Amino acid sequence: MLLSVENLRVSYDNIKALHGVSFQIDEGEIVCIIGANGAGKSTTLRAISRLIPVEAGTKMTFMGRDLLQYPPDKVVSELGISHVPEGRRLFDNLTVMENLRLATFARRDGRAIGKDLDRVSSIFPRLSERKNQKAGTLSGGEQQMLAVGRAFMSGRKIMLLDEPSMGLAPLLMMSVFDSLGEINREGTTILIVEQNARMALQFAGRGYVLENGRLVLEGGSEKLLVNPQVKKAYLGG
Amino acid sequence: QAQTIKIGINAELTGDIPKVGEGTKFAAQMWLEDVKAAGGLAVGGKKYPVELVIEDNESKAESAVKAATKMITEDGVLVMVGPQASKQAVPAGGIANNYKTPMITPWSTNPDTTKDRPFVFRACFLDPFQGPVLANFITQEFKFTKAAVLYDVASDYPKGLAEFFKKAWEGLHGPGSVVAYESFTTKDTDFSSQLTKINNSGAQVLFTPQYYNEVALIVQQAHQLGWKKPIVGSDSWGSAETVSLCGKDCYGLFFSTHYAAAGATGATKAFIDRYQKKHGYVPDDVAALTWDAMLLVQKAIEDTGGLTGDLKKDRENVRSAMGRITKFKGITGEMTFSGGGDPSKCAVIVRISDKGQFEFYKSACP
Amino acid sequence: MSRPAFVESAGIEPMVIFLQNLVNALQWGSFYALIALGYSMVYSILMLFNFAHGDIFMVGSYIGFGVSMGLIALASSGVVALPNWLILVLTILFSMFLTSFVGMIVERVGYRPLRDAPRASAAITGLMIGIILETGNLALLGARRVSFPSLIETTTYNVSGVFVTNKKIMIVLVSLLLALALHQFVRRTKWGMAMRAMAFDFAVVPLMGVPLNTMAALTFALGSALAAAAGILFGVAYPVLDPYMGIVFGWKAFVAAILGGRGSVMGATLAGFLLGFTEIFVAMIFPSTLRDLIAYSIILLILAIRPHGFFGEPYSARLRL
Amino acid sequence: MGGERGNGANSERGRSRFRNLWKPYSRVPLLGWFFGALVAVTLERLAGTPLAQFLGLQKIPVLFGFSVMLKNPVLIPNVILYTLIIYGVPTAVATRLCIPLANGIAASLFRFPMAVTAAAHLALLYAILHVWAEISDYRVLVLRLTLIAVMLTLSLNVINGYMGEFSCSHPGFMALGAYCASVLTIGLFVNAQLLGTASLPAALGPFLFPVALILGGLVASFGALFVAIPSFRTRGDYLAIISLAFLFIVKSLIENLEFVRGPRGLSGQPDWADLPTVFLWTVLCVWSINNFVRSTIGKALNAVRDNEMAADAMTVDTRRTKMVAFLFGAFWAGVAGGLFAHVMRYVNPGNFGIQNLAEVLAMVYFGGLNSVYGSIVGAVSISLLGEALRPLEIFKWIIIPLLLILVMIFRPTGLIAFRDLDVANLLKPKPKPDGEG
Amino acid sequence: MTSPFLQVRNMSHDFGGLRAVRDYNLEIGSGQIRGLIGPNGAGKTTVFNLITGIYKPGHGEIFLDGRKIDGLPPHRIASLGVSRTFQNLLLWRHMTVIEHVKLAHYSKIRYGLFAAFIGTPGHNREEAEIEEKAVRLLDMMGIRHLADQVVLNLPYGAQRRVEMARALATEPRILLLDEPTAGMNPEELVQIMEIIRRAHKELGLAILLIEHRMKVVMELCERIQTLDFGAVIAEGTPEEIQNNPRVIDAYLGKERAI
Ligand SMILES: Nc1ncnc2c1ncn2[C@@H]1O[C@H](COP(=O)(O)OP(=O)(O)OP(=O)(O)O)[C@@H](O)[C@H]1O
Ligand SMILES: Nc1ncnc2c1ncn2[C@@H]1O[C@H](COP(=O)(O)OP(=O)(O)OP(=O)(O)O)[C@@H](O)[C@H]1O
Ligand SMILES: [Mg+2]
Ligand SMILES: [Mg+2]
Repeated sequence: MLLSVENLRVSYDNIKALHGVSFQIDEGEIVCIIGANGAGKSTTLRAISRLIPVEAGTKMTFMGRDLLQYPPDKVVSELGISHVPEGRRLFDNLTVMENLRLATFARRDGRAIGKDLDRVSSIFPRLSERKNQKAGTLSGGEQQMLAVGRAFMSGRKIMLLDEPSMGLAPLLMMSVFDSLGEINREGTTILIVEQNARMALQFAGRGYVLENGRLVLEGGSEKLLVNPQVKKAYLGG
Repeated sequence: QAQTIKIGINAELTGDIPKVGEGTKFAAQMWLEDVKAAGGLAVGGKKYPVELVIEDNESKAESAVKAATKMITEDGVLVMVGPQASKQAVPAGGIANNYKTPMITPWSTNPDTTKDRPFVFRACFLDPFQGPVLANFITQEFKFTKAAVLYDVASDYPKGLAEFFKKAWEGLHGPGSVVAYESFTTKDTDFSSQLTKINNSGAQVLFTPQYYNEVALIVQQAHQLGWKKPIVGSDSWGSAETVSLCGKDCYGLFFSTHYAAAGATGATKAFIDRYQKKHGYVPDDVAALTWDAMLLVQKAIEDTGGLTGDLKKDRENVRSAMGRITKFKGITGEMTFSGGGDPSKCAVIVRISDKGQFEFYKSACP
Repeated sequence: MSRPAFVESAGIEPMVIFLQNLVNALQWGSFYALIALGYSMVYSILMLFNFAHGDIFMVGSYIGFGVSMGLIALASSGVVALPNWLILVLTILFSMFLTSFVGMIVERVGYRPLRDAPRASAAITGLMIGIILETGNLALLGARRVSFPSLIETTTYNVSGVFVTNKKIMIVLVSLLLALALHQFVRRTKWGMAMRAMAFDFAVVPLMGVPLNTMAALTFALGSALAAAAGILFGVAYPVLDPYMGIVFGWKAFVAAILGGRGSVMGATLAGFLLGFTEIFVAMIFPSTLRDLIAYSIILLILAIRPHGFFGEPYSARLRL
Repeated sequence: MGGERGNGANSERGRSRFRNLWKPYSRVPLLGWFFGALVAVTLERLAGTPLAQFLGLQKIPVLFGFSVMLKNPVLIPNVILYTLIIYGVPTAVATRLCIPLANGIAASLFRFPMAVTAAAHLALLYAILHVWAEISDYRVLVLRLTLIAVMLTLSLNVINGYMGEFSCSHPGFMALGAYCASVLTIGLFVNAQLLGTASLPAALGPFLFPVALILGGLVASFGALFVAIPSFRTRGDYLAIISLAFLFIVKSLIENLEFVRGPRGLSGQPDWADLPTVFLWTVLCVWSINNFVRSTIGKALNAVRDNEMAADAMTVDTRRTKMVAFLFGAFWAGVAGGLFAHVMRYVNPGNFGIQNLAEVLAMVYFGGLNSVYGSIVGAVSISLLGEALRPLEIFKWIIIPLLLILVMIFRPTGLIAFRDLDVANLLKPKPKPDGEG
Repeated sequence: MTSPFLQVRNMSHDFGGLRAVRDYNLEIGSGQIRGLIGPNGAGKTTVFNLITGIYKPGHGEIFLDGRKIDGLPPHRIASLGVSRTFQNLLLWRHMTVIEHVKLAHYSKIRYGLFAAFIGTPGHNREEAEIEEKAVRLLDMMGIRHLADQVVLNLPYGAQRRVEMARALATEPRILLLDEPTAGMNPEELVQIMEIIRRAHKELGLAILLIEHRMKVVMELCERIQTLDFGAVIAEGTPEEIQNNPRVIDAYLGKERAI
């Protein structure tokens, strides 16, 4: 078991966003979380990468280590958890290349960094074309590529992806998912949050359904894809 | 038990010129010690205890006005001493005059402070007096005909004095004889551009009516830019810190002031020694003037011949007593108030000796 | 009315006067540059108006005063032989070190709790910290001004009518050197990159494995160390220190840092020099009473023509305020 | 949910008793509080001095006794007792007793147009302030300057809070207004060095004083053009230094104008800025700014602040909006400056510098951005604090900044930020307690 | 259909060396729904920015109802009836939902500044009118219950709706929607589509739509343009586009994801 989350509770200024969410992820899996707007999906990811404080009673372990002991930067640099945040959050004032390089801030393995860079530009050739453009002036989809590429550079144990398909053209979306699959086959576990539930479930092996801050369903993708409840609420009829 | 006499001290303890406030406060407290030692102020055969009401005016006009109003209407002071700087003293003087409370500013040289204000006095001489004194001194002493002036435009004291000096000098040597008339702004520390101009203007002497901290910088920079001619200053140089900040660069320079610390005798010396012992440095002119102002206040109160207990009447009496003071021997010179609030008093020309002391050089009276 | 001095100069060539002013402007400008540098460090990285910077400069220069007095005492007691230049170097290094802690404390107390707040609120805390530093100094040391010890003897060289001192040369060189070093640091190193990233969006910086607090502290430490360096050089050139001396410089550095363009160390340096040059040359050409009026009008004009400073990027809608 | 009571019964009971005591007060309309306050200040007027002397205080403690307490800590209980007897108890009792009456009057006032209702409240408020201040001229002075600070803070909030620019030129606008108004009043009504002899009879003065103030405000608005026009092309930091440069330019300009006596300053303004005048102008200022920022045109300021591009795309004329904010803010700063000059009866370019800027900025951010309440609270509390802590001398300037830092840390946008001042809501009667049958 | 309502002629635009839009032409009659698709970075958003005046086109002309509008400032163009939403949600963080919608009436306000300062009766009346209109619009978007919420704290879906409500409040004649369904789940997607349809029918709007979700484009649009590298590579009805090999190559891919 790679990541285990038990009784995750989070609130934003008195508004409870998560009321005790528990789930587990094994090494090498692709797991997705689906749910409506405001269900708490992004909040879950933020809690795992320690960007927001959790409430008492929460237990999270990663590779057997207590996640709550780590500050956010160590979560990335020491545990290898990378996070593609909602809305991309690139550094608009840095160039594409600088954004990628910055993601390797805490890495010491110089040679591997070079290789990973090559890998990113082979997955997203557009990025290497634009490597000296400021990230802020990229088109929406290009930014999304950069966000994924950046996460790829920073930590490789597990990637937390918050709506990676948002704003991507169909062709590109497929290629991004293909690349994610490839990254996964190379050994990176993936936890993906998606609105586009069908797409996500087809991609993942397992899924969880989050509603109003609580997990209401879980199971293998095939099972969820045919679940009438899921079908009705998240797959568009 | 007689009622307490309250004296208000309206001082610049914080803000731009905390040093001024500090000198004011220390001098006033020393005076209070003396009074206490004497068992109070003896007026009309009775001894009255004295209390100081010290307020900080933060070097701000509105704060000075508030402080003045407070001490006059709330604390019921008999006399107010301060504020020192004209920026504060002019509006505070208006308040004092309105409430018919005597006020004496030790240091404010702006004519507006006392103008048309029967209740407002000052302990220093005015710019229209000091300017000509210096112009005459330089002319007689060095036989120069071309002078340069460097002053702070944003500060009314230096600006006023610079103007009067210029007028006096041009009166002596004809228009255009002030060959460079340069300025800077408060808190500037670099004067190289102005000094370069002055250097190249053919001036024979530089007059700079600035405060001691600026004096140090001006003199040093002038020398670094190759100026070797005399530099002359005004009473604002009269601080022990002038020499401690300026060092050897200032040796041999002249300035006009109220009193000369080195070689001082009598009361002046006693005051200086006592102050230095207590606070660790030679008092500057503010402290000395404040001391004189306190003594003037004391004399005026004593001269009333007795307090009625009615604050309004007493204030009136103190005012007229103060207006009558003649030939008062202060440590900064002899003062006479002839009707108005401005004393006529003599200036002394001081030379900074080769040991860095202020030596009496010459005296000049109106 | 005072006419331009060079018109009636007593037989001195206008060229000499111009060169003299050039030398003056170089020194004065390098001060502004040096202070703006430290300011722009914090400003362009954390996007904060660090209104406490001027006062950190003041503290740095007082610390320098203390350290140098200590070293002089040590030297004169004969325990160790310290030549004056070494005392100066040691003073600069020590004070930079000590002042960087002041900066870190300021960051910890005044800025870290306000990281999510509007930038202007942090500006107000900065302003308040500045007041506390000034008043604290006043309460602690009293109102007297102190005179910075003259560590190196002033030597004046007369190069065919133009007067140059060894101090001036040193100051110009040191500030250029520091500017260059800092520019390289911000542009080329990963710390510099992380700092620039923080300028844009600090919330996700930790996702890159960058320790946010450490970086912020480092930024402040560097900025304050630069302020201390500036403070000591200032003490060497203009040896009168008082608790309020930082205010003017703080605001001027603010002007220079922004005039240079957001996020540009080189811009800040350049703008610092420009500011110095403007003040000196305006005073040379025009009556000096009008100096501020004209100098600031020039700045206003520059910004009206180049609304984003020299090297700044246009205002971006996503920048948080 | 009554009936349930936990373990900490004691404190719980205490709390509920307090709640019971407090409960009736939730039905007090603003008018009721005004009645209470009026009773208290009248009481002080009648019985304050004897009571103070009885309690061993020499005089009525003028600003709620802070300076007495700081100077002489022994007297702290006496001052507290005094405050309770004069202010606390009478206000509480009178307010409690007049609830039905106040609600009745408020309700009947509500039938008139809003302006009438508001005017009635304001008249009462003025009466309270007047009676309170009349005890001592010091109070009057502090009150007048505080009201001016309210105007300044509010007008700066329009630019810095509502529109989100960091403008540093406010003291400059104030200076323009102060000088313009002073030149007019001194020149026309006072025999002075300025324009020779007075050209208008002094009796006309008080009538023309508003004209002088308005002209001062207009001149300040005109000056604001120099900041507003660059603001079309740039924002944020860059605009901040444009405005700072403007401040320095104004200051330097005045220093160089011999006509207004340069750094010596202008003195001798006629004493026309008395309490009612200042109060009236402050009310006008608050009223018009509040109206403006609550109207849809005014909300455009917020849109420009939060996202200018979106505002532009949504038909908002951003240039006009910026122009209005700067000119309007500057106008009131100018008027405040004119009043300031006539309260002080002296102006000097040194009054309008960086220190002044730091002070208004502090008031705005302390009170709260984007909020009329906030500006009032900020200006009043900082002004009064400054007076109350006077006896601390230097340490005052350590305590006040510390306090501000604390506020900024715990409420980064200020004490009362982003809160609309809804006059109708504020003045409405409250006949029924909330949630009671 | 008479002459086109919005017409773009030979528009090109460069960013530095990059030609983001080249020789772009567009004609929309009033009341039409058009789609604009294309790979990421094709220049779709740039086209919107050019039409709405956020950028000035380097070349070419734009006409609205026969009137040339390129070069006008954005708020003028907007008040002439061109409204839009933004791809990355540009809301006013500290304002409430209803304030967003009210403010979008800005260009229709008749009272003057002075009336706003004093709060004249005319001003009050008009404010009440604006409020009423705003509430009606919120009703239509199904977010009336959020009226007094500050947008900062709203979930993404609600924020999208606020954007759309705000765009409609300017009383446009043509609406440019930039990926209105990004980040929405299928259920919400259907709701948004319904809203777009209603806006189109009830208000008689012309709509130009950028979307990557094919379901939306194909069901809503009458005609679709496909951009690639700034140039139009295909234009036609949904069926034509779906089967256009160039579009499939550059954008859709062989196995279509919906
Ligand atoms: N910064 C915040 N402050 C206050 N409340 C927040 C904040 N961020 C999220 N919330 C609230 O927390 C709840 C969960 O939000 P979260 O962003 O995790 O939802 P989500 O499932 O990711 O939704 P979406 O699909 O829209 O991204 C929502 O009700 C949201 O309004
Ligand atoms: N301000 C700018 N400066 C430089 N390049 C820019 C700028 N704005 C856009 N670009 C570039 O122009 C191209 C078109 O961008 P645009 O945003 O129009 O794409 P798009 O079609 O909307 O893509 P997406 O579907 O990903 O949103 C992109 O390659 C982008 O990097
Ligand atoms: Mg989310
Ligand atoms: Mg786009």
